[in-house]
Amino acid sequence: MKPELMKRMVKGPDGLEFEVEPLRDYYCEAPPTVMPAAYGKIVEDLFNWARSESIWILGFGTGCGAIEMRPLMTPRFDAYRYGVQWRPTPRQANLFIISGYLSTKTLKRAIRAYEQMQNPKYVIGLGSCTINGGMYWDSYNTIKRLDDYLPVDLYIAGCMPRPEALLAGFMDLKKLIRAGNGEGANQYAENFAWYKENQKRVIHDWDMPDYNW
Amino acid sequence: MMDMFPPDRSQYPAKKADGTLDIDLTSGKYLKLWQGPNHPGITGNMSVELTVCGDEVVEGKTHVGYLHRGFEKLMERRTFIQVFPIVCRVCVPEPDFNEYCYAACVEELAGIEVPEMAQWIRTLILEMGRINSYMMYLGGQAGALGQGVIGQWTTYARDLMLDRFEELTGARIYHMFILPGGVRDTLPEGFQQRMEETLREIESTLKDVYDVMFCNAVFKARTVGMGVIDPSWLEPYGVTGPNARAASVAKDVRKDAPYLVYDQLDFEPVIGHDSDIYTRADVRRRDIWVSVDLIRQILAKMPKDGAVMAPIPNVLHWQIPRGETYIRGECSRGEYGYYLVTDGSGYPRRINVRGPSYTHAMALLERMIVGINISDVAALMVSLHTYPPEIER
Amino acid sequence: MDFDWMKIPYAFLTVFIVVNYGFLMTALIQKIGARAGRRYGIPIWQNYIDMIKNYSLRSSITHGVMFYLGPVFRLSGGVGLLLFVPTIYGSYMFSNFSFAGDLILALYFVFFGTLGMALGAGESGHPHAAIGVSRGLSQVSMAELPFAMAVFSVALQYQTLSVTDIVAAQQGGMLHWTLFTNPIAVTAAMLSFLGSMMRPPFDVVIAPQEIPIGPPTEYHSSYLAVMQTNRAIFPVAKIVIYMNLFFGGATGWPELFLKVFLLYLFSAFVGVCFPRFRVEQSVRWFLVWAVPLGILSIMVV
Amino acid sequence: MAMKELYARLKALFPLGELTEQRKDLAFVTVPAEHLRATILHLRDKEGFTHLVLLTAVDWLEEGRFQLTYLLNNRQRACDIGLRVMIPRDAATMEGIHDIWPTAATYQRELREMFGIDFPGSPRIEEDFILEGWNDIPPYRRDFDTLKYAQENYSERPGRVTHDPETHMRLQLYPGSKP
Repeated sequence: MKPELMKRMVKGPDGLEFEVEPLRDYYCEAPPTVMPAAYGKIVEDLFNWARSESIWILGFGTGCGAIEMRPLMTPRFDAYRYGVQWRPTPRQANLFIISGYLSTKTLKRAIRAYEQMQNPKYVIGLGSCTINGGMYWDSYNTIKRLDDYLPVDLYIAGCMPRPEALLAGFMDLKKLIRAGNGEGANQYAENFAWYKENQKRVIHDWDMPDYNW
Repeated sequence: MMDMFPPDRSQYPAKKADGTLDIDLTSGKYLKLWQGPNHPGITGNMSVELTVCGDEVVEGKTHVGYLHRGFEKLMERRTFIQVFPIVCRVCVPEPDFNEYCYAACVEELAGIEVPEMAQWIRTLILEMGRINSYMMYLGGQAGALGQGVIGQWTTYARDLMLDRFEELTGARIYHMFILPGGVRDTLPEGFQQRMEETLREIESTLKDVYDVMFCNAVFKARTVGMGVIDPSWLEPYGVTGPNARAASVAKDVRKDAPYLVYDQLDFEPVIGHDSDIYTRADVRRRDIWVSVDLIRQILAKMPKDGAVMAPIPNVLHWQIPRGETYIRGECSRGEYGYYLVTDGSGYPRRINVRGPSYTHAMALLERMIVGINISDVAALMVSLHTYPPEIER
Repeated sequence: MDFDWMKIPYAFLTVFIVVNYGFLMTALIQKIGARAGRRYGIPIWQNYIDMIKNYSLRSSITHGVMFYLGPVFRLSGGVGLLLFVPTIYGSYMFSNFSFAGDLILALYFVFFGTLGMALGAGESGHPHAAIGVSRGLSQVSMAELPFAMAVFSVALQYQTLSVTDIVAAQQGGMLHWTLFTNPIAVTAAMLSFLGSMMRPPFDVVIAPQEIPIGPPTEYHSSYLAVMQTNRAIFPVAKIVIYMNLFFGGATGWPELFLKVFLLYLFSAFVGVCFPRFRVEQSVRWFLVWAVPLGILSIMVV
Repeated sequence: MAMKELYARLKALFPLGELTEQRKDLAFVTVPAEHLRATILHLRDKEGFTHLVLLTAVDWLEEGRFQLTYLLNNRQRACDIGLRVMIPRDAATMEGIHDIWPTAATYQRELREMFGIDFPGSPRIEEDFILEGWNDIPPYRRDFDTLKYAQENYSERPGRVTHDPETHMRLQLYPGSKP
């Protein structure tokens, strides 16, 4: 655990000492709750349509798949036409693309980024290595199946998938959301204990709160 | 020797002469800021732990390992031909150098003579990959300073080059084309003129980039005189490639120790003199012109036909006698090398990948980042042209 | 004088028209910027969808009272700016609550949103937000200086503090515009206009590659939607002021739309092809170029 | 032969092992651990081998030794020399050269983490470099089985089949053939 995360006494600018325990003080670790759908079917359908038409990706390239993200956003395959945009901060993002294998070190960061996104949120597993390990099936540092640790809505197979495959994946994700099946966040909240157990089995030095908003 | 370069905070945590901490985080004077891994201004999936005082960075630690897959371990578990598909995964934007270096290592230890045609095609592929990597760099360098349009143009040009890769090798990113003994296939019909069209497109893109980016007053204001690599750091920090060439040292493996067919090609390494961000970017821009010219030369000089694959033993029982060797090549970021040790069995005993980013992004970056403005961290990182996957493999 | 209650629904009508126009116009500007990058760009109605999406997000977390109030301040800044200047000259419906001294009020409202944003983002406690706020305040205050000077010189020129009178004085042919009667002030004001539009080279406040993405880092779902609405209103309102002061106002909605679009396009064109200044560089730039022009304009008048 | 002359000059100064000439511009020579520092300084200052190409280790499990390879490059003469240093495998420790090449500290951190070779006094040697919260023997050692570790720690998705390459290829090429 890093020293700045230890419980310590801090001397304020006004001279009086107070105790700081970063893991408790800096985060709110209230566990996630299942958020019910909106008021009526019609309203929810409208909302789902809006969600499906404006997908904001979290700009976090976790693996080699990130290399095909750039052509996706540039003249050849212009994903902006479909309402897909980058957001640099997880607070404003709806879609988390796990672009390739996840080493355990990155898995920790990915979990935190995912938990800071707002409900409803979606996860796309990109590449064979997120499905069953792919090329790295016998590696000691990468996870083998992503859906043990995060609720995955969609997988895009291939090593690595072409931008056309990504666009097709976005289209399928839109169908999912419009049908009202993009409930990954609620699924995460329901099976919270199970996900946490899986995550902690892999991440050996767990130096963050169980859930950080 | 360490105190030759003050201020140097590589002795973490830095201590004053009286033993107290040089940077006292509890004093409230400093702020710890993590740039990355989830950060648009970082090159790939790595992170820099900045300690800032006001707007000035007083300490930077590079943290890598987010992309570690244990390649060097996985290679030890695979036969020599099974290694070949995974080596290219080591470095994503320019995978061909892994294939070439590994293939050359195996050929040298196994005593395989590569046909000449294969040599030429290998050189062609390496130069194409170099252009791709530089194109991504130009876009990243401009994007790090908020000039997004350059990234759009260069990525488009890169897409065209990826099309040539696709018709040559069948894949966009991971080509798996250069395998021990030669290359998989010869050039397809009409490849020359299609490549010529692509090169023309790239040249026009480069002209636009020069006008909009390199002649831009604001770009100059941000980059000229910023992030200078002192020439006395080159050897201690193992700086190679364009970073060294921008410091007026003509370090280019293609010239120093010609490999493949570079001794039959006619080119001059590009030299810059100011060694700041602007010069590094300019050296790489002019290096693209050199690569374009090299590709034209290769297509003109290469033999019309010939074997592209030397006979190799049955790959299922392929055993290589005990030995060790090191093969290096000049990739777009510097010296790229493979160190292969065999022990007479059917599996490599040890493979070590020497990526240029290994020295640039760790020791050199931590050294250079001290004392610069926090706005320039992203520009500085990009200007070193580092790719995390080859640091941690 | 007794207050004319009928102005209130008319004012709401103005806000409604301006919001829709703002959404469409920003989307159009984005498309034009995308064309510079050889892209097709977003659909023209994308902003509406984004806003519905953000309002429809289920969860939203807060960091305190000021965190709520930040976007509200920003929005009220935009709306207030719009409501206290005559949007359409000579029209009873759309001259809103303009009164004798509204120029001063407008100057205040231009800055109001930024201050509220700074308070709110500061409470979010994100270091990037804090850095962005410090950068933003220093840069915006620097950019406002030449604008204030230009406004003073215009006020001196026309000997009034009422926007309506200033517009009235500019009627009758292009050559009566301040653009031609007091070009130095207009130049200074347009330079500061560049600085306050949060586009390159002056977008270091929200620079995504350095401090993603500055003050709004922590803002999400409904907060973000409120700020998006303001992002549609505020530029239009600000441009309306510029238009009234320097470009002869507008006598009808089509003229207003055209002028606002052209003025916005001006900043967009500059923004597309420039990297961004560091904050001290931009401050220095304003000090060297814009402020002397502002002073000069006051001297001349 | 340049390498032979160089080897002769070095041999006069230090007790070196035999020379393995891989190519005409690449040779490997074994150096006793206690003479490594002097050899490197001599090569760098007198012979112009100023560029540290790489520093890595090879695990000779059967012989119970680690081989440290210091590869130095001389750009003017365009030749490389690799210094092999054999150190015992148990309680492996070695003197750092981070004061000769600051960038060597990074290599030493990696070796410490991946092979468990200690370099006392090397900066940040204690910190995690690549792995995080590693709780097993250093992964690059030969006796660490990555497949076993992966199967124990990470849940496999059912359905992955592995063929013995020989039989698989034979059945592909000659269906129904007997071994």
